[in-house]
Amino acid sequence: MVSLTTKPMTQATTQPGSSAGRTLHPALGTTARVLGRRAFQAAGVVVLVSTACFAMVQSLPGDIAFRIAAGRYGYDQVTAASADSVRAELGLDQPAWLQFLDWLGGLVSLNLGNSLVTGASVAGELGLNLASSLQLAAVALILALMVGTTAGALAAARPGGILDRLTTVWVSVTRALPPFLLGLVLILLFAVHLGVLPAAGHGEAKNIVLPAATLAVGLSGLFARVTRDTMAQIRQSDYVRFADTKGLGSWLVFVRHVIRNTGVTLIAYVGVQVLVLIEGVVVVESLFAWPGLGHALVHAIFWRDIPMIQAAALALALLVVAMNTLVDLATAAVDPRPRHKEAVL
Amino acid sequence: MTNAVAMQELLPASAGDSKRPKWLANRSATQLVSAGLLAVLVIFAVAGPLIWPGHAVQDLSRFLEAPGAGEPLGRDHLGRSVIARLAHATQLSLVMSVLCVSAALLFGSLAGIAAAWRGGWIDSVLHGLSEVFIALPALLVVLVVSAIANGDLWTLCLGLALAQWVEYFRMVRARSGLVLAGPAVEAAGLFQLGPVHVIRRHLLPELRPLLTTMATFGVGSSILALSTLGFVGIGVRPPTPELGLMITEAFPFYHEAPWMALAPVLVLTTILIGLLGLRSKESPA
Amino acid sequence: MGWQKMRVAGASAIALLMMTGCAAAGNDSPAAEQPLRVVGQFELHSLDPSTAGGFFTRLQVAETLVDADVKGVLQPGLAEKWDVSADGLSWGFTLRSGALFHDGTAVTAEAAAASLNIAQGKAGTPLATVPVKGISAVGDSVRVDLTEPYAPLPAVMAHTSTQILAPSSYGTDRSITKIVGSGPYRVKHIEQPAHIDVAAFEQWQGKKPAISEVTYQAVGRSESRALMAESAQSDVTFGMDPTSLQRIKQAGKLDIAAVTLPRSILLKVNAGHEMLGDVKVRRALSLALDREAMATALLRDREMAATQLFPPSLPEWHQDSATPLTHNPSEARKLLAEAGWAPGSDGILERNGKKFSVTLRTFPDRPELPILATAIQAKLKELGIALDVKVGNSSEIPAGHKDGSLELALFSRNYALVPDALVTLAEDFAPAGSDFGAMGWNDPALTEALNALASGKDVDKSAENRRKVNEILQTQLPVIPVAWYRQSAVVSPRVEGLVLDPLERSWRLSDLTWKK
Amino acid sequence: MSLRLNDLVVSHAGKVLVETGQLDFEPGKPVTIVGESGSGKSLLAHAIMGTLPHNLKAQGSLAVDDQVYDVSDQANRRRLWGRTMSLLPQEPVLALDPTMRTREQVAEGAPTFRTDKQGARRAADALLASLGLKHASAAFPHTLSGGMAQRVAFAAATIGGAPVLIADEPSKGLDQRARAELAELLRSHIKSGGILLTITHDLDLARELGGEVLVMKDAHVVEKGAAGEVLANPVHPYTRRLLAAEPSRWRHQWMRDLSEGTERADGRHGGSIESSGTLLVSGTGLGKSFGDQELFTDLSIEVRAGERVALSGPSGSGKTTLGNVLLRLLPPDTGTVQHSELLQRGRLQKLYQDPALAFPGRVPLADSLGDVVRRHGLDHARLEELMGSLRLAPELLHRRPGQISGGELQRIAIIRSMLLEPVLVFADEPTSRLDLITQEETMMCLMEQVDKLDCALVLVTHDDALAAAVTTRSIALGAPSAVIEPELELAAQ
Repeated sequence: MVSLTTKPMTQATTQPGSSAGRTLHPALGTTARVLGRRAFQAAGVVVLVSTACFAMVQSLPGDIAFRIAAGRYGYDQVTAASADSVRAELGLDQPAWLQFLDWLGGLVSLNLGNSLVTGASVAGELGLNLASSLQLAAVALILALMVGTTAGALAAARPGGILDRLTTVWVSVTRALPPFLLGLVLILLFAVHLGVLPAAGHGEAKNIVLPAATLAVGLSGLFARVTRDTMAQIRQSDYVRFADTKGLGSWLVFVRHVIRNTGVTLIAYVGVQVLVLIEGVVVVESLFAWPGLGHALVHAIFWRDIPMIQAAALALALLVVAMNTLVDLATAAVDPRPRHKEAVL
Repeated sequence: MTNAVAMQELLPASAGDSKRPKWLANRSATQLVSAGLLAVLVIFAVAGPLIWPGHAVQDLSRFLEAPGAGEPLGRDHLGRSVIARLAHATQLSLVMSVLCVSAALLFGSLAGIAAAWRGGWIDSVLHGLSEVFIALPALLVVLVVSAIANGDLWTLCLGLALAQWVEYFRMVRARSGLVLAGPAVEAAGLFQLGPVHVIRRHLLPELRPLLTTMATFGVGSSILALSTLGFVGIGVRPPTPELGLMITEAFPFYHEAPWMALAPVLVLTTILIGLLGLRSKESPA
Repeated sequence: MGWQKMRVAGASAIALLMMTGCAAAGNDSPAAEQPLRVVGQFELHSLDPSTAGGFFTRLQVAETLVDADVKGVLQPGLAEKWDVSADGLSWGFTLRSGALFHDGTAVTAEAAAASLNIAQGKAGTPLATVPVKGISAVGDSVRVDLTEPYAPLPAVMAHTSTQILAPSSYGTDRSITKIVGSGPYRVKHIEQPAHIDVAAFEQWQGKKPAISEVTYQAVGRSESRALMAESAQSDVTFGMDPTSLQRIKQAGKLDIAAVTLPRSILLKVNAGHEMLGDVKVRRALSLALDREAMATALLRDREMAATQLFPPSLPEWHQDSATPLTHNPSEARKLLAEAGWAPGSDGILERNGKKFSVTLRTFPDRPELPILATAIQAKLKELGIALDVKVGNSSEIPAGHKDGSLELALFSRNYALVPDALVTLAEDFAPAGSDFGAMGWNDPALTEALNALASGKDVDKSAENRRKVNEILQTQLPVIPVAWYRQSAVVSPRVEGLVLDPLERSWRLSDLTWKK
Repeated sequence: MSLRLNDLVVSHAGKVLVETGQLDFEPGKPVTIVGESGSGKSLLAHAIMGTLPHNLKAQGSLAVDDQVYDVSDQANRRRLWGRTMSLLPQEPVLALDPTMRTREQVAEGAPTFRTDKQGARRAADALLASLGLKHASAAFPHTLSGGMAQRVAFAAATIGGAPVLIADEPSKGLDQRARAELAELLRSHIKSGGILLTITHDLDLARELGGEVLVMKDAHVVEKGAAGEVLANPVHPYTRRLLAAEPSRWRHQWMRDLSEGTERADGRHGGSIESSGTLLVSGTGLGKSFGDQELFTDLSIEVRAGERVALSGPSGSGKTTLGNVLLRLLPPDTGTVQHSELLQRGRLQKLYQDPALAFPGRVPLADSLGDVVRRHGLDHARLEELMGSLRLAPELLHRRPGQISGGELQRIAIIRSMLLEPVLVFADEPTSRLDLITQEETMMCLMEQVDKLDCALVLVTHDDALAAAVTTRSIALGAPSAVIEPELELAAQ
């Protein structure tokens, strides 16, 4: 799970020799540095992940040619003859490192190659999977953020009040329910009995509501928890009490100070949750027949479709880097303090 | 003006009332209830398999038999005793998750302390390794390892541990870095107090509460990960019972034999709620 | 004063959430022009006929030269009639006149021959196993010359891999880029791997289909398919698992069409294996299986308990007179004792120091297989045989056959891939054995009977040959039958006239009509 | 404008924390309440302002002009905040929102903010400029020094035009220069006809403010009168004790009075400028910079046995950094540091500003000290003897550092450092966070031990009086901290 130990930096009274009064918004300086560092990291990740991934796939048991033939011809029409023709066609008996070099060569010219099973271009297929996964993650995230932060804020308004205890119960219940069970309950309720929403499938807008809701329930618990803790802490902070005594009125204080500072902590948290979402939705995708990245990865590994595995792993890895960059930039934009404690993922 | 200062003036530090033993003193009600729940489950996991040994014994003529005298939880679609399978499954899930969490925790913490303490090339190597694991999608690592495991328990356990060690590593490295750079350790250095003292007095007491919190979460998420593998169909090999697999098998019978699905779900949810409740109030989310 | 404001903000957020919920509901009443929604478990992974899993013949987009009715009797397809030369070496298929491809071009013999030549080059298809010298176009008929007589050629021409596509379907390197067939439906939109839309072909010669638009959606899990059927999100749902089927039957809101398939679930045995080579052991394994209990409890269909390899849906091959396979554990133990196996200290059978422990391979793509394997595992444990069940990728079975490491495998085999079961049987029980057939076993009498049938010479003795084949398989048990197969489809009451094809060749959607 | 507080009683679970009769505040006459922490002076200010913690019970009434407010209901004075009464916060750097520019935080206090934001921002810029912070109006709080933050907080508190200003411990953690500026600000509020109530433990600030002074001890006002009177020759014994605790008035046996060169009991002649002891630490050509900020360059320092040296200078001028360099805990950018081998085996010790950070936080003190005793094979009796001589109860050692007061913990730190009979002790502002009396007691404990062992002392402090009392030689560090202040002189005329 994620334990977030970022605390707003408390200033020692004697700030050793800081160059005072810089008017230029510090974020502009940091943006260039953040982008530079992340670009370097992305390049490193590309090489590291593809090598590690290729090594892992090679160590998988079972003959790759047979697996691909099963993927192509269907699971009960795969024969030794078809496997041999696949091995010859794809040159699978080449040494592993040669195949890897071919793949890397293709990568340099931005051609991810074709899927061994379907023959279609990996980029195309992966594009659809990535798009639908991101779409599902985005909708789930927005739903969770809306419900979670509102509940968290209301709970933090009265620490120890009924709403606060209610949120704590809601958090533990949502965290304890396995996602596929929650999905089944939602389908039974909304699709079968009420017939309001489609049970599974992809295509129209209505299809996204149930899978996104399944993900959002668990996630909203997490967000409520983080929002409540951070806001309760910020409400006790010196700058909120000073703002009060300036005669601002609680609504202005809430909007101008509490929300902004809570945002600083939330942003890092949301960044992490998006990654967990995209990787962890395999179950929800298979239950709702959603053509997501996790689902595609499971099939690719089952059929040993190497280019697809490599591309999917690469996409996920670059997503991790992109998400970290986004979080860094957003944090720098909201919180000008130079060195922020490293948010422990 | 700050509340803290005002309060400090009022209440000089109290040493905690001596009535209740020290470890009970500062445990909230929810923590006690959760600990109770978990204790019941552990007893069930240990005693259950002894009371109902035959989890693989089938009686196809009595498939989906309702709970009755002989079978408190009835029989599943293969006529096997659901309570026996549940007991073995709970035992397996708990043992597996505890094992893989302790492996992840041990390796992660040792690596973290080594990186923070030695610094230099060890730190960059270990940090680089953790960056790779962070970048490598955890999903891929678990899927690949469970494909290699092909149902074998120990390799599955290794896979889950591999996916989790990075969390412990990063936390321990960051937190020990802070402690080791702090004045307390500097002062200890001036007293020529060696590494044993630093670890025993400075690092462990600081890391222990955080590690226990992360560990309780780790056990919960490992059980969920194991059950997800079962759901996607690459989990443990038949006839080994596992909570996730039982829920997946019971999935189609939710209408016909609800008890078959309810039992594992109840156990799984109780374990997770118990673990969540154990977390002390002020530790992070 | 601030507190009220916060409550207002909270309430508005929740209201917004509810609104998105109901706005998405909208009205769901089926307008007449709604497309027919078909849901199945198969995903479309490539457009090539040899690997497209028969999608485009099932959706009646592409036609084969020869068609087959629900009883398996060959019917005219794209070819009106076909005849064979006296020496059985050259066949002529004369095309139906006036047939059009969906791109408007006429169906010519040259186009048909070109399609067949490409299909013949693909490995793993029935046409590849036929001894073909050449395929050419002669006037309005297609000529197929053979190197040796092969009676079931028309049946092979009914297989989906021999579907005829327009020249415009093929790309430069002869790979398929789009599907332009000649059937009653044409392809409107394909989104691989899970979504296909087809619409009625305006210039179709025959009767215009009552349902003008069909969409096919692939859904992986059988439970999800069941829930889609129950929530009226799909009109025709294939691949229903036994338990969901029973639930839907009890609910009684949806119609169920079912047909027994010429498909059996069987246990492939490595007869060359030191322990399983002994026919007594194979008979003991067969006697250990309680087929009625498994069929009733797991397949929820008592009649599916297999008494012999060929199900009743293969009338020519199914022999009512054959002695049925029974469940007799004590007889099985006696046979094992005779074969020299005695129970060891831990209850597992031992013979000169070696324990009787074997591995069974199966795969999860057909949901009932792992459950049947677990049931078999328990039954064999009662006899003292330790069975290790490995649920993996289906390709492990042919791979194990090739490198000889296979011991036992559980899978389901369709004997009517080509309308005439002989083609599959000849391949499965060839002397050298085959991936999904015998392994390390052959019987000269069986081979001789199969060759006689294949040559098609003395037609009157073919019934006798088929009885001999059945009798040898029943006694020697190179493969141990476990259960037969009944395919079912859940149909919404809005649709009428669905007849399931036992050969799984076509879904015959053009015969369906909306209920008035 | 008049403010009267009558019969205020603040209690917690029956225990009275503040009890005063009638207090009057008139414009133009500042009122300052002095006393030690725990005397309840801070609670009195919060009671007036209406920001008492929820679990405290308050009675009494507050008359603002003709409007009377019941003190027990905290919320009724919310309407007065900013317009009639405003509170200058204690830790200004913490009281500023880290994510917002200073101009915004000052502007939001302006009365016109809600309606005319631009106007409020212009007013804020003008006020900041008048306080010499023109270039800092767009800066972020983390870039401000202590003194600057104090002035921004003052601007934010007073822009609302509230006649009544309550300052709660405003000088905490400020060095002498910043405190003088602060006094200037507070006096400017009085000159403009406002009412000022200041809460402080800093007697110099009270003297500079003048007006009326109240001395509080254990929840009651023990003495009241004009500042000149009360702070020069007080009547009440506690006030006399308080004044005596000021370093400038210290008369202790261990003091080496340079001018008298008095013979000391043990006959050694103290106080010569160039002590003849062996060279313990010598740093030559030392230079260190922090980021782009250069702290000191080409500095040479020598510390000999038995010497007492002070490192003084404004906050942020690198005193602590120089100390760490001398102790070889931090490598210098340029120059070298030699240590005599006398300092081996733990005979070089350091005392920290916040003692709680110098001990492992989650381990009882007995274990921490026990480790030192075991490591060096000392006799346990030595520990008991030191505990006795520093007047500390033995069972204190069974508690964790967080569970005992700052003063007591610093004394335990002193005991720990004395266990190995050190030759040189480096004390980094050991008493800057303590009240006057506690500071005196702690310094006495330290100096008695230093004197007994005749060990060298390097004391870092920004309190010149303390430096003069304790040390014989002082090294002033660094120009006024960085470039921030010059404009202030211009504005002050």
